[in-house]
Amino acid sequence: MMQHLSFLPILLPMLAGVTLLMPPFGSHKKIRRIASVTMSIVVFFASLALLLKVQTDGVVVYAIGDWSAPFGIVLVADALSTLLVCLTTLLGVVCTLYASAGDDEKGSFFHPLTHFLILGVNGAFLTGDAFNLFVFFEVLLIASYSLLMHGGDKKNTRAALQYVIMNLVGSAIFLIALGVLYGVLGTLNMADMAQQVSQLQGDDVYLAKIGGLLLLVVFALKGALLPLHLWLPNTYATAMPVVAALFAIMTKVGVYSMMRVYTLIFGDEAGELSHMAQSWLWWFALATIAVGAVGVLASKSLRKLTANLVIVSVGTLVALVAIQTVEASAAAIYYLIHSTLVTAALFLLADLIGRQRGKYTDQITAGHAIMQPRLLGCCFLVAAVTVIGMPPLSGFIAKVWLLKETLHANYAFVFWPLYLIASLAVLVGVTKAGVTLFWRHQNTVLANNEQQGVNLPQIIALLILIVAAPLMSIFAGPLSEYALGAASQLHDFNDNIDMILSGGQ
Amino acid sequence: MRLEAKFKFLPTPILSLLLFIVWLLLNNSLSAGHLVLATVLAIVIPLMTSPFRTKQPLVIKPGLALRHLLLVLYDIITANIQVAVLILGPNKKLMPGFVKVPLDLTQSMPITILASTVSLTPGTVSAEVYPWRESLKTGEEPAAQYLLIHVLNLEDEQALINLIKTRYEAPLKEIFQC
Amino acid sequence: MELLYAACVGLLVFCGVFLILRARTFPIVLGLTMFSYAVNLFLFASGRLSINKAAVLGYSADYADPLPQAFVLTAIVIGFAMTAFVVILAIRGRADLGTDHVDGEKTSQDKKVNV
Amino acid sequence: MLETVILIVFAMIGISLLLNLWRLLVGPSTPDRILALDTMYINTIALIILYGMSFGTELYFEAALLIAMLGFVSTVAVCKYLLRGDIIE
Amino acid sequence: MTLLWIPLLSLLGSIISSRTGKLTRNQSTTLSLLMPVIALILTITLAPNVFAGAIFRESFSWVPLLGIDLAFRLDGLSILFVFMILGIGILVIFYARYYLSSNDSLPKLYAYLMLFMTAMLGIVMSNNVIQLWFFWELTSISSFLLISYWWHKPEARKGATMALTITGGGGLALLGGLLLLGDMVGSYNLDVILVSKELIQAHAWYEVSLILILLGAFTKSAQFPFHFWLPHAMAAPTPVSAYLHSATMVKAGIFLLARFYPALAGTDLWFILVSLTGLATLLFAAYVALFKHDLKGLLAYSTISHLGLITLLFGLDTKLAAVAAIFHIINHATFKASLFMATGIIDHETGTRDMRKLNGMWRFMPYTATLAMVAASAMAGVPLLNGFLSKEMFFAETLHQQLLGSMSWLIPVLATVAGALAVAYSARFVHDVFFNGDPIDLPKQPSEPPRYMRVPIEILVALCLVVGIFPNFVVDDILKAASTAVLGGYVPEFKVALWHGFNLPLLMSGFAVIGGLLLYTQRRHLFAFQASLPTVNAKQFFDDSVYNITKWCQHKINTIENGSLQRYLVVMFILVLFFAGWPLFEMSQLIGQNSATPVDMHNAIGAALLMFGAISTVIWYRSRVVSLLMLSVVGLMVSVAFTRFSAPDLALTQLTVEVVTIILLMLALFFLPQYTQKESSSTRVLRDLGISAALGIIVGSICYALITRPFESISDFFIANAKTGGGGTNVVNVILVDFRGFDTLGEICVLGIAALGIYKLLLNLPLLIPRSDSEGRPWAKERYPLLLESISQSLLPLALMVSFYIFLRGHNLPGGGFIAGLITAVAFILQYIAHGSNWIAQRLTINYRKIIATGIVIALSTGLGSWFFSRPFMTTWFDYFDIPLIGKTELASALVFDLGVYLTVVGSTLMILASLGKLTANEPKDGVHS
Amino acid sequence: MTEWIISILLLIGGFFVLVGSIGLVKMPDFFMRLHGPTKATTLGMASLLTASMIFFSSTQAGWSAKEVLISLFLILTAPISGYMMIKSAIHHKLDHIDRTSGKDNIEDDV
Ligand code: NA
Ligand code: NA
Repeated sequence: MMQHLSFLPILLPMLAGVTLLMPPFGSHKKIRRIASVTMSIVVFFASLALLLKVQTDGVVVYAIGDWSAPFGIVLVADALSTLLVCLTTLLGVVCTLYASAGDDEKGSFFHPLTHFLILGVNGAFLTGDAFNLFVFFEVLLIASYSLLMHGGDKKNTRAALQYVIMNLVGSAIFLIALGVLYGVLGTLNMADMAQQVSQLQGDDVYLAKIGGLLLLVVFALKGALLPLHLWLPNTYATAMPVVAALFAIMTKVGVYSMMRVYTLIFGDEAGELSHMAQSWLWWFALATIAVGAVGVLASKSLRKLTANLVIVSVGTLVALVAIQTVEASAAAIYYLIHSTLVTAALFLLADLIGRQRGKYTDQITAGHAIMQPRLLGCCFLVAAVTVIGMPPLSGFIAKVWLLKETLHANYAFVFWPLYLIASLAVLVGVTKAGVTLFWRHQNTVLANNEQQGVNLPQIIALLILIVAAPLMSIFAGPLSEYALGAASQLHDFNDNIDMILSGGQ
Repeated sequence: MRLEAKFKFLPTPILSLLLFIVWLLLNNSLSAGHLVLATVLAIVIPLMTSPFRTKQPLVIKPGLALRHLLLVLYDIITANIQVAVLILGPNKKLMPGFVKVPLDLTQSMPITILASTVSLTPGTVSAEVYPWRESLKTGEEPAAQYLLIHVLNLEDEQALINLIKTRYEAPLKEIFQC
Repeated sequence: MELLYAACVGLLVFCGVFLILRARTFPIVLGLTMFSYAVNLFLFASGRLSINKAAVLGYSADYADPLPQAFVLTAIVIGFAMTAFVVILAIRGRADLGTDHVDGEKTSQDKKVNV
Repeated sequence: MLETVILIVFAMIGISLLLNLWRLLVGPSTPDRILALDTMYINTIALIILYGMSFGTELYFEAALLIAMLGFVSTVAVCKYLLRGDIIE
Repeated sequence: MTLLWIPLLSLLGSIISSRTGKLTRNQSTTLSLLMPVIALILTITLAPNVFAGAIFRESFSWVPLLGIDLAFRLDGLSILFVFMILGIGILVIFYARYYLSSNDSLPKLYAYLMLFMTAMLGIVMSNNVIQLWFFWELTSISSFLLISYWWHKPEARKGATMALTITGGGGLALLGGLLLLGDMVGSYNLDVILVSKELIQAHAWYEVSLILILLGAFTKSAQFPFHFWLPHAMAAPTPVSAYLHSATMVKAGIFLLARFYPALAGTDLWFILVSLTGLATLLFAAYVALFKHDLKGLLAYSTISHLGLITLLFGLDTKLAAVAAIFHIINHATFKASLFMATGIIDHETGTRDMRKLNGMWRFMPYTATLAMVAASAMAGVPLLNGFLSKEMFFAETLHQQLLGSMSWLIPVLATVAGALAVAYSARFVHDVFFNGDPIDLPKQPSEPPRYMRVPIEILVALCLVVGIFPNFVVDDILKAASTAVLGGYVPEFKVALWHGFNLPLLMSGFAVIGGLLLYTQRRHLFAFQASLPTVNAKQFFDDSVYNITKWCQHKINTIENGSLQRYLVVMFILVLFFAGWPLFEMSQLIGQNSATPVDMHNAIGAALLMFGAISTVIWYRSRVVSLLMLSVVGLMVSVAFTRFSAPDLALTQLTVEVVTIILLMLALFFLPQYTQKESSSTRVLRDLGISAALGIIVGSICYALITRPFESISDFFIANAKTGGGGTNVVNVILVDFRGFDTLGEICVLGIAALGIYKLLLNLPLLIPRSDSEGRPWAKERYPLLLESISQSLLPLALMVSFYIFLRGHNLPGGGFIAGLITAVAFILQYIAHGSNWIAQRLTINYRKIIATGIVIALSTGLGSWFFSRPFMTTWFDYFDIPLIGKTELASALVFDLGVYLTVVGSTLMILASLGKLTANEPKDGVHS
Repeated sequence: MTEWIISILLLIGGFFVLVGSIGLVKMPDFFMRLHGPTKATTLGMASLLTASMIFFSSTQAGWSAKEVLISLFLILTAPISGYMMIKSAIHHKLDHIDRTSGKDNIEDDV
């Protein structure tokens, strides 16, 4: 089994998704829930095992169908991809658990779809083949489309319609990009592509460049990078919060793909094309941060606020990716984990708070008093402090780190003020939200029948995300070391190529 | 007319035969393997699809059926040549028209076959089968059924009707014994 | 021939994109379908054009590049799934929003839906 | 000789296709267009059969077969739509 | 470990006291006092060595990679602050027990207070600047919690938010500054930073980092113009205010100045920024204080003013000034704490803090009055009190600076004015509250407070006196120690004494006192003059600007994200246009080296059909059925193109998919308007035409550039290994089920998921069923045309056989599971069309969802089979067998995989179309009598 | 010899297909247009397919007759699609040229 370990994060969700459609899971609510949660836990631990394996034996290359790269499809499990897989599966546990409190019955197939989404995300993280990446993008997208409509209302339908159409166009562009790249390089295995790119000459260089830049559009769309971020706020704000929490990982898929493509294929060795996307990414990222911050101040509901926080985090991440140094990537990795978890937590909080404020839901206006102010208040405080980037939680480590790494980047003098002001905006926005939601109420509590107290699965799910913040801060030492290791692995061109093309020997 | 076949496993012998031939045609081969496979399919597929078949009268006179088939094929060729001439000739000569052909056939499959033959042979196209079930009360049987056909160049309506009834409908009645 | 082929691809892109930029769901779906035709032809062409060299062993001396064909096949299937979904979503949108306008804006026509 | 014949027939088919296109474009009614499309399907079968012969390979036969089957279904579907609006009821 | 224990103990205290909710107030208080007291004792034990010049250090690695570690230091400066924080902290806790009414939670207050205490201790004991910032921000958070202690009061919420915003912003600036600083010297360790003065001040970033750090310090220590949050922080319970204003929070800013004095001070920029800010604050606040009617308001502004004084001192370019500054820190802490506590008592006893109501308190609480008056005189700088001494030093130092060159005389003058103002507001505090006639309708009947409530004040006032009278005995050591730390080694000779003989400073004090009293006695005119001035309300300004910014943001967002998909798409397309177009223009030539193949007639015709089809789809897109017909021409021609260019499998797939798509669209059309009315303006249409034309040209050119170029790919491998390795001669199919079977697996998942999603979407969908077509024609009467019914029945078996044939040959010849699946599906759809859903439902009772699942499972388990031979997932297997009759036959795992594909396709397609069809199955439609 | 047969069949096929399409364009009303495609084409296709059948049987090893299948499909389906189309035409009340006789045989289908 150990030899197949790197395949489990893909296999298990697929199995889970399918079996949950079959009797008895298909028919019995209770059994389905238990099964779903158990399976997601199993997947999580499998991913964890893979992470440890990679830690000990280094990069694991899994040649599917025993066809070695570049001819077959290989899965490449390295420190970075496995870390993200763990993150994804953890979110999976959280969301299946949280939804089991009742959200999952607000539409059909919640659990199977969730597992399929995880399947897609894990696949995207692990695959070493560009076209296979496309396939997994589609898997996660189609699953996300359906989840987006889960228990949705009219606003939701509109957002979904726009989201779907945008992404269909995105996928088409993805295919064009792949077409160009294949037409020039004669291969779509990323490692092999990297090799071919480094040997390009003549006009082929520019054709490859087109491919690379078109990929940038695709990833920017997936990652919600300005000016292609426009779909995100409404989509995330109208999706059911538990779904939005799950989606917290999806923008990161786009960012991850950027990391892979622009460090491996168009990285240092790419001759004329090396770091071709760098400056684009950098300026887009900055713009994204700015707009995200504006959005944060403008938000009228906690969900919208969180959606905009996602945008800010994407901008920050991409800025780090754009620097394309090992250290910056390391910072990016740490920040990625931190931001994903905290935004997910905020979405869940928005849901719980909304449930206790009746018709006011999570609108940032004075409304009913919250039933469980202590519990939710403490969670919110932690989440807020984390997302604002104040000590003592993970946020401040991330902030210090990324400021440190951006210090010597070109145009740092643009990034720094922008980022600091954006952080202030986040501080103001989040504080306002918290103060309003918890303190500014008309001392009226909802009648018992309207009240929805937090129940056990929900609180467990939430706490998993909440405790991550202090833990990531306490163990920042080892974590940062890991991130650095992962980053250097990511940047080590030759090692990667040899490793993948030689089938991991 | 007979609706039930002799053998349970062969509900529609003609169809099975057809399928048997089709398989061999598709694979361009008479190898033992394919003969076996063809037989199996010719039996299995009709059984599988029997739920999707409404009970239809079976062919009682295969020989006659074959002869009728050849006749129709011949007519198709001649009819096509006629139509080609009509089409290429001047339009203003053409005298199109709608004709209502009273039917003695009652079962849907024979009617379909008749309608198809009419569409394929002399410059005629089947347009409607009156009356529609929708215009009958539930459970009521139609008093008389008509076939509405469009004729590209109608010289003698009655002659055409007779032609259709004698040349195409009568044999069908005999073949299906209905 | 190459030029003609490229021209067709270009034209399909043109028509597809124009339709995608319309305001109503149905034209957009048409556009997406046409756009994906274009994309499939494009992806297919990345293996270059070759005549009567189908990649079936034993049927010719040398063969067309089979890999892009496999890619396009996958792309077609996925495209079909996506189109199906967006079509149904369009119906859903009409039902929920009372209009088939992608921005959910109601206009005179939508008011007098003939139901 | 066969090559030339095939070319001539190619021409015939091509012309018929163009004629179908013409009918398709000018209509005037939707049934006219449906008819044009249906004919176009059938002529395409002819075209593909000719390809097969000119290439001397039967690899493309199934394409023709499928057109024969599927062209019918789509024609029927469109007509049903015109008649009932709801093609599966 | 000892150093770590000091903050740790108070943190422990915070936790302990938060758990004392069940206990009595006294127990809770004692328990809470325990930890800080221990910490204080601990510090006292360390004190002698520190006074002797020792510096204790302790550090624990935390995030070595970032140079962040827990590093504590205890030097003179730190210990001075530690004493203040712990000492006053203890008194405040004790005082709060009596101050807080029984319906306010004491444990909560204590918990927050000691969290705050921890943060402050952390700041002053940090030996690592990042850690310093860490605790710095913690003070912001904990002060937020303290100020909002009575969160149900709006002013408390506002005050807290404002404090957090300002200090938080400052904190961000500080972080920036510190990171720059650390980057300059290459370490975040204070030991390194404090000795790198030259390096730092020579560095290009010095100015930036200085400004950022000062921003942090000034916002925290409420320097003008960031002062306004502090007065609003008094919404907190008075003990908290006492703590905030004396030993903590604001003093953190001052501490920062002192801490970095050795590294950053000494440049003109420093002196200009620091001294002028200090001076401005000193004067401005002193003046404003005079007019406050709220006791706490008066004290708040006096605090600001005194902080300004200290800041000014740090700004003056003499070493003695720094010493004076430190000395005044101590003094201000003592008298300000006692004053706030006294105010607390008055508030507590009378129920108001309004000096217009409070009069003649002397009669009701003479003892408290005495204490308050002594403290107030200290604040005014009356001899025999500590305030006097530091004030003297301050005056003296203002004389020794040449800051403003020839205008330097201005500073002592202004200092004297400020002194006068201080005297004035102190006088007002004393006279207006304790004398000045009788109280005016007080909420409560005032009397002396409970005995122990006064103890903290007594202690502090005593300190004021002792320091004031015997300075050198009491403060010399600690002052020297602290100064050593601040001045970095060398400390000038100084003598803190009551009497320096008649000198200029004394004269200035004299002026100040007389002027102050004069001011106060003549205050009527001054108040009148003040009233005539326009009132500038900083809080109002703050609120407004926050409000306006928010509104601006909302407006901007609404314009950017206007919810128009077309806008979003245009953005994306333009981006594509640019990214794809720009490199295209960089190319030297578009066409490649391959010789172009000639165009033959039927290709030209095919192309023509395709193009006309495409264009007319666009032209007729408003009348939807027509456009659909045109679209199917395009689809047909695309598949012809595939046959033409040697891709039979593609042709087959394209054909089947196209037909299914058309049927799907037909189905959809029933629920959508059949016509699109014209709405986009002609300019809009032009714009769209432009964009799409450009895109078409670009993509076309790229395509052309590609296909005219020579090229080799990895595909030879597939052709070489298809038969030997994959056991099939149809290379494309072998790729799909073997070499890249994994893609196919993902692909069928997509299909399955789509089907599920669609099913999900169609559940309880509100239907809009048109009664007639777009021309208002009612629907035809006949539901299931007779001939269609019977012919479709006989087509089904044929179709199934064909699909079986296609499926079987797939591995070796064009075909395969996917196409076969679609054919089967189409065959059944024909049945649906001919007979309707109900008819099928009666005959076909399998659940499509299960078919899909089974399909995927089969495909998956074929892949897993290889595990038993310990090969990677999806390693295929095939072999040839001689079966009697049948003959030599190949059996391949790929075929089973393809079966999975087949089932998934059938299941999905039927699920999609049938569930859409079923919607209307039982819906009666008007104009149809059935 | 076979080449001759093939050629002739091809030409006949091409001719009828063409005639069908000409009818489609030339005829004055829908109902008349319908005749060309539904009939002429079937024969045309039949002969084309026969040609191809003979061609492959003669050129390649073994015989080839799958083309029959296409003819079969066409003969089965052509009348039905014609029937469906004419039904929809009637439903749309498409006007037929004036000299069309027996219009009153058509029943109103709504
Ligand atoms: Na008074
Ligand atoms: Na229906």
